[in-house]
Amino acid sequence: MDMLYNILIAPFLEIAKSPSFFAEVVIGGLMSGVMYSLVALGFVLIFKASGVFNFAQGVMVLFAALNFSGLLDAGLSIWLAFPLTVLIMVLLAWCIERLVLSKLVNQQDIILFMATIGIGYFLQGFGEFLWTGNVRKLDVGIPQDAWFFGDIMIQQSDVFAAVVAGILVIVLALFFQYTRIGRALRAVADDHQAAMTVGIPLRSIWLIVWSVAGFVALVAGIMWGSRVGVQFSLSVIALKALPVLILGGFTSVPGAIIGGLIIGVGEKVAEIYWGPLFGGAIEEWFAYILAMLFLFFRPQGLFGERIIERV
Amino acid sequence: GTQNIPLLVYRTGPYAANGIAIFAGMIDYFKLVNNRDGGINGVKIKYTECETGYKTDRGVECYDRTKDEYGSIYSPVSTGITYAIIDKATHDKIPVFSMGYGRTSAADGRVFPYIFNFPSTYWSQATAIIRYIAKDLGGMDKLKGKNFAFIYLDHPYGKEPIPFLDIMAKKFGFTYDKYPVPTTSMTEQKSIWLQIRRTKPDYAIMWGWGAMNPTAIKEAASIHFPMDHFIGNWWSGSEVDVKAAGMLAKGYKSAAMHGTGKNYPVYTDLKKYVYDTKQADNLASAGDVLYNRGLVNSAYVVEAIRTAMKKFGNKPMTGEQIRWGMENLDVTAARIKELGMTGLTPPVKVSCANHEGNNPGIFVQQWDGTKWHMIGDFIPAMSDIVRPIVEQEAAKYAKEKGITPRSCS
Amino acid sequence: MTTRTTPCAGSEAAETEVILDLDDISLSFGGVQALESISFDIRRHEIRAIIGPNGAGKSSMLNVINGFYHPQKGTITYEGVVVKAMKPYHAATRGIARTFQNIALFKGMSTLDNIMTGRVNHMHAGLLAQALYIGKNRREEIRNREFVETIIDFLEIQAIRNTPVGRLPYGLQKRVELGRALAAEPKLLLLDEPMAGMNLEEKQDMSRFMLDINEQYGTTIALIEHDMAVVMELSSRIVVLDYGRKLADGKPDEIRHNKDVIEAYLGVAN
Amino acid sequence: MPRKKALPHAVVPDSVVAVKEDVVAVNRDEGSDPLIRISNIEVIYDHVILVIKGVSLEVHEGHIVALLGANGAGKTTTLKAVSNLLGTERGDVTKGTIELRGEKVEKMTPSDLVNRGVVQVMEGRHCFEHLTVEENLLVGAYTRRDGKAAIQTSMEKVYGYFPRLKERRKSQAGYTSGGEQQMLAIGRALMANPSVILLDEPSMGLAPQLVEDIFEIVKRLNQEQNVTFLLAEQNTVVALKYADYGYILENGRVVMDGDAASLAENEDVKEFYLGMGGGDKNFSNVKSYRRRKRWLA
Amino acid sequence: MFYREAGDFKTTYKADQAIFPIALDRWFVVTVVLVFLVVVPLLASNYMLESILTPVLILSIAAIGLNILTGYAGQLSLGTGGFMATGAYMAYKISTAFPGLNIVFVLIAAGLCAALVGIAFGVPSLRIKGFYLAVTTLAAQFFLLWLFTRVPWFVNNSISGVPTAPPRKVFGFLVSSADSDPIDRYLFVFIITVVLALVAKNLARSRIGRMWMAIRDMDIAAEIIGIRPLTSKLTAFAISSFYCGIAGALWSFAYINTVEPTAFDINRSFEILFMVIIGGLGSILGSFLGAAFIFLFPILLNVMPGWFGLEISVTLVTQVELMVFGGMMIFFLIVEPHGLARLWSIGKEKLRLWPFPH
Ligand SMILES: Nc1ncnc2c1ncn2[C@@H]1O[C@H](COP(=O)(O)OP(=O)(O)OP(=O)(O)O)[C@@H](O)[C@H]1O
Ligand SMILES: Nc1ncnc2c1ncn2[C@@H]1O[C@H](COP(=O)(O)OP(=O)(O)OP(=O)(O)O)[C@@H](O)[C@H]1O
Ligand SMILES: [Mg+2]
Ligand SMILES: [Mg+2]
Repeated sequence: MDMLYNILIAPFLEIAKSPSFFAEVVIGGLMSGVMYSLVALGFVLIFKASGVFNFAQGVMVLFAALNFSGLLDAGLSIWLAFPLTVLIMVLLAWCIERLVLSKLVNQQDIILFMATIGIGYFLQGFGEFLWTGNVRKLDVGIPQDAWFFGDIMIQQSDVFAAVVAGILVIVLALFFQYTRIGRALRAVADDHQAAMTVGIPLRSIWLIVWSVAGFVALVAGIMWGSRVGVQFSLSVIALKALPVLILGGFTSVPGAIIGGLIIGVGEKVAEIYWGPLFGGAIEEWFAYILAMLFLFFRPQGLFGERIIERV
Repeated sequence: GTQNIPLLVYRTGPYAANGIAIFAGMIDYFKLVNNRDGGINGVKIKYTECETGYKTDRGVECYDRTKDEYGSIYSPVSTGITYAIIDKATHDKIPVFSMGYGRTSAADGRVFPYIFNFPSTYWSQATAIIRYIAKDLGGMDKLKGKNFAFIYLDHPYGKEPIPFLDIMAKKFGFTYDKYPVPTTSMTEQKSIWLQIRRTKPDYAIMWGWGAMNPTAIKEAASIHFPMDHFIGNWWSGSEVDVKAAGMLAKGYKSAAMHGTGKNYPVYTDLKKYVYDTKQADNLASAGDVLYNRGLVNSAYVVEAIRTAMKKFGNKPMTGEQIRWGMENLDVTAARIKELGMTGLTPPVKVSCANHEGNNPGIFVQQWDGTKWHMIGDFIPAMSDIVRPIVEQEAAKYAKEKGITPRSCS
Repeated sequence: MTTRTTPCAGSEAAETEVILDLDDISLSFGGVQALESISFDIRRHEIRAIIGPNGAGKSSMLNVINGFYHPQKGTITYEGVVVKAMKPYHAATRGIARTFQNIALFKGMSTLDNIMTGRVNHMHAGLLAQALYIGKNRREEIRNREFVETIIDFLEIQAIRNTPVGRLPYGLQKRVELGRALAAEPKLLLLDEPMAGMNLEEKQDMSRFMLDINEQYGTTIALIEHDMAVVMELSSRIVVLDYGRKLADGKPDEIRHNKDVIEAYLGVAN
Repeated sequence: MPRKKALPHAVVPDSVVAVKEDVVAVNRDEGSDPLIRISNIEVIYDHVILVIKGVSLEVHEGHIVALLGANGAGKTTTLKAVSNLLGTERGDVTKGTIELRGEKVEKMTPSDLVNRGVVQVMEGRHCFEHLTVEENLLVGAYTRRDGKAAIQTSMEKVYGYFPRLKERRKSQAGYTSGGEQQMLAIGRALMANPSVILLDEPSMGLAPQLVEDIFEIVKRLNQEQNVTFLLAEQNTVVALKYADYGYILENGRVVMDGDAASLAENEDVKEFYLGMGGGDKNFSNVKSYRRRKRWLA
Repeated sequence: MFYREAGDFKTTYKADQAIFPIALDRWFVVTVVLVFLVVVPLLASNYMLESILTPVLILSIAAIGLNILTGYAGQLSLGTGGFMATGAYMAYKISTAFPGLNIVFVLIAAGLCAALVGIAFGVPSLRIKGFYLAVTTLAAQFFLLWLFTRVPWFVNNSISGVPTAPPRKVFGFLVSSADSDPIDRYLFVFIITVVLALVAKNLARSRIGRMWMAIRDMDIAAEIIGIRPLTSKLTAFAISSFYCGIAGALWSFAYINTVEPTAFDINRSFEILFMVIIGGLGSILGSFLGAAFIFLFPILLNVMPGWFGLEISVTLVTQVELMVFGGMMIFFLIVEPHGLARLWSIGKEKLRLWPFPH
């Protein structure tokens, strides 16, 4: 009985008791949701364009951030380091396309998935090889302080990240909506072979998409990196982006954002109001369970394309 | 022959930043001994490295791979690996020196003859930190009614002090809230700090490692938590933890088992015999907290071997002989002076029954935005409450494993 | 099983009982009305053809029969029992087997295994017996293997017994699919364009198989096929669908001369 | 075989149907280099399965060439070798060469081929399931650079060929019927405005009058726009009726080739592919165990 | 020409359905098993036995388990670590609660617990498919590990949460804990592995195996021909988790000697998945090849410079190891997406044709 009270009633009483704190939790959740979305966005791009579940996205975030901060540390100005890193990511995309994807056209999804994990390993080793495993500080002038609105605290860096993510999503959504390439990407994701027979050049398509994903990874890497330093654990955030991804739907750019917001708020609220009942750290799995329950009702996620079941 | 010593290192993976500094210190000290003294009493040290990536199974494999040729003494700098090789090493008669980490109850040398965890264990450290806080507050009685936040890595390592916090909370009348940080999302602590912002604890205590530390310190700074009321243990107080936050982390404190910086005579030798001959393992980290820890770790190992040689002769020592050396280790202040480490490391004396050493406790250091500074005096642990529990836990272990504790008298 | 003199079993079939009765079936997907008040029946032991232009709703009809689609309206009576909200595997256990228009073989498995899966509902050994491959399981495996081998012989696909079906050419895949359906020893066999992509000779083979199945095992067959020569010769009765509506229903000769059918489907050339 | 029109499905102008034989001959320029020349290729799947064993064939500009043969003879494989899709199926052309206008195709990607006007309609439809019918068609025009209006015109033309597609144009291709998907696959290929079309079993799953329609379209494109066709087809009767030249494949080898007309006269072809030899052959009283004659055992 | 099946006639279906229908294969397998059972323990060093062979065998069991789920039944899972942890923690709990219970039964019981957990986490597979399912299986991974670290009951309230595996005997031989002889431990694990591999092979060639493969290759068609998705998917989850549970228990009891959560973290799940894919989806042999490759390759890379007397820093080696490892994985996937097992069978096929190319 006590247990039930603690689970079903007490948290709500607490919410009612201090609505401003609740508001803060929700805002905090929205903000971390945005940060997840930034990573999830990269996944979506690549999945949408080729049906590849790119597990290396997390490592790409790390790799981009490593290069960027490495170049900064080497004395380059931001205005030089940034385009240079973008160039590196494009080069990376080119290598991936050349050496991996083009050789695995028309293979099962799971094979491509594995290949991206291989890419992840490689990049991780390569990144550490280039820039060592040290933690790097990344300071590109993103404000790190907080604003206080009465009781409610909002981190400036979060707001900054949200704005950047918003811009990114709008641009990408427009890109997919209004270019010929957008449609071609979906075709490629459906059927590699058929896409080739209608003359879609898989090579350049993939180059473009992976480059854009690399760019998104760089942005995510800068956001995350200036928060927690550039270090190995950046690559692990990808795990947190996964529930966001499936909740929003693998193929939807706006889904990545909405999914991120839902997951962010959900897990923060759960952790803060229910976590203590279970000894804390329920955040670790809450997002997955939330996503799982959600998928039970919508197996393709919120905005995912309907899964076609026909005989 | 040479004195072979295995090193289970990690310079890659999630904890690379920490490992790079600490193993550089360990190795540079061995080089120093070789270059300056021609080895330990003439026996050169030959070490071999095996990369574990802080992964337990890789650590076990490294142990097995190195133990036949190099198996003299292990310092894995990982609580997980330590746990996994305790039984193996005991079986193989090779000592494990888990300096300030690993299994706390191994301090009972009767049950764990091969495991050493001086100069201090997690439990001792926890009591000393509470004692420091009490001092800060102005007396043990001031602890009553206070509320603390305990932020820890959700890992065997992070959980070690919890039983002691419980005991002390009862004893001194304070309360504390637990905030586990999962190993898979060490950099995502928003909800923790939101809660801390609300509960406004009097002090925050942290048992962190790897990427968790800088994140926590940054988050604390950004919610304007008073940094001088935020105290980490000695695995949460090195340069890699605070550098990312820089000035924001100013005021943050942590426990320490040894001094910081390069201001010790031993560094003159290091410069002369190691750095200037371009043999430094990682010069950038010299003088860092973790680098110094590596130095101290190796110094103890070397002294133990020296002790053993007194009994067994100046030749390469076996694991069993080193064990004897460890158990009879007595690093006095005078000896420390000879080593050029006065102020860097406190004296310690180990005995058969007490593998934690006779002098458990902590220093406290504080970050001023650019450097760590020692503040205040050595704070002894509350051994009176720690030791009984150590013995109780060890006895429980002995019973489970069917071990008859040896007699130390 | 030598030369056949009577064209087919059609004439006798007329007198036999109804195995499946569809009454007033309607099915729509969003805006698309795939089936609109369709009623017809299939009698035991007959070969019943369903024809109609592309997109007429033929495949949907089969999907309704075996429970993959659930019609919004209408009743299905199978062997005298009204079936409702049936799951596809229920249909299979009740003796309805089928082949698919877009081949739906299990690509990673060999021909033999594919056909063996058709027999899942004829095997009952427990998990432990299967794990140890003893007793009941071993006997069952061998017994069913024998049965499957007769099908393999019958369909003349001995040579590809152990080939993964993904590697087979289209026509052979169709044949394997037929084998898989037969393995279930169905009472009612639904064939969706079994002869698409075959040349004349292969179609003749296929026809022979169907007739033999129909004759030897007494299996009722519902057949969708676009090759009119085949349909006219094999089937006893034909139902014609046209964009969801039923256009005609009757003996081949009636259909052949039905004006509506000619206009909507056959074309005058035929 | 004059057909009455006024069928609701495909409106094919009479002029197209009434092609005179001598007109056909004028277009053919036998002396010149072939458009596609396959010389003595060998194809191996999975490193070990040899399926094409030295096939040579030529397709001249403006011809309709039919590839005939039983299941598994290697028609699809040959077509895929031409369009360079074998790599994606773990197949390899290990010997011989394939040239398009004298250029080796192995150096080109499939999309290069499309840019050179070679489009393939794959066996088994391969529509983009998640795209709508209309989007499928638009993707088909991916390589075209002649503007929206021109693409729109082509689309209307395709809808004219296949009115059913127009009705279903807003639905996802994955949910259309088999025949509709086949029409879509063909329509999508036409959207690229190709000069060479590789057609793999175009008639599969299509209603009878549509089969004729399809071949009428083939003929018409061939006549009016000089589009070249290489088609694999099981429906030998129709294929030989419309083709100029035919190759018969068996077991990965060419066993016979010749003018469509002469092939149609061949006794063996008649018997095994056209079902005209050996008297009263039909489906209901085929003999159960008939000896098959094969050119190659 | 070396490898032949011609002349190896079978007159009964019984013979044709034998586990290794080709005589040469049969002899080969028997020989390999005998070598590993008799010769290897005599010749191999302790390091070889306890740090190489034992873990490889244990990982093979886990790989077989995952192969049942992913390779045979087509359900992609990233929760292997969680199921292994279930086995390990439950084995610890059961063996300390019933100290007299034979370890073999402890293993079976632990496996059954894992199977139950597997079923619970398999339920979503009825609705959720493909990568969506893969991500939701992470819920199992994270939730289970969280549970075992959070609830002290599982570790008998041990303070650190890292209890050591209790010593247990089979036929008088100590097989768990550090004091046991590496040979005994190895043989124990080896015999269990062989038995489990045989069982897996049997399941795969029986009705249930065909049901799994049917679901994998085309679930809708499978349902239409009469296969219940519910039973086939859940049995796959159950049996797979059973194997993983046993592997987890052995990992803790016969290899690292402690029951600790990090041994079963997400990286372990990925590691096992690599094994399955590099080895070959849907192949028991592949599970062994994959386990050996993935486990040994990094170690090999680490020790190899030593053989050539190269003095390369271990850090560099590890970084290179990651790069080479990643590269090798991609390389293998490109060369043969169906894994080492397929390479093996292609090799056999080539041998059969030898000296002719085709
Ligand atoms: N991916 C593949 N792997 C292995 N073998 C294959 C593969 N694809 C085709 N084959 C084999 O190649 C041979 C030729 O197949 P192909 O598909 O070219 O025949 P086809 O003439 O098009 O037959 P159909 O008329 O049935 O379409 C067949 O024996 C087939 O088994
Ligand atoms: N699941 C579905 N969702 C939406 N529309 C569907 C679905 N299934 C079928 N349809 C539509 O219903 C109509 C009938 O389809 P069906 O597959 O039954 O045709 P068919 O008679 O088999 O044609 P064909 O001869 O081309 O195979 C088609 O227009 C098709 O697009
Ligand atoms: Mg149909
Ligand atoms: Mg074909």
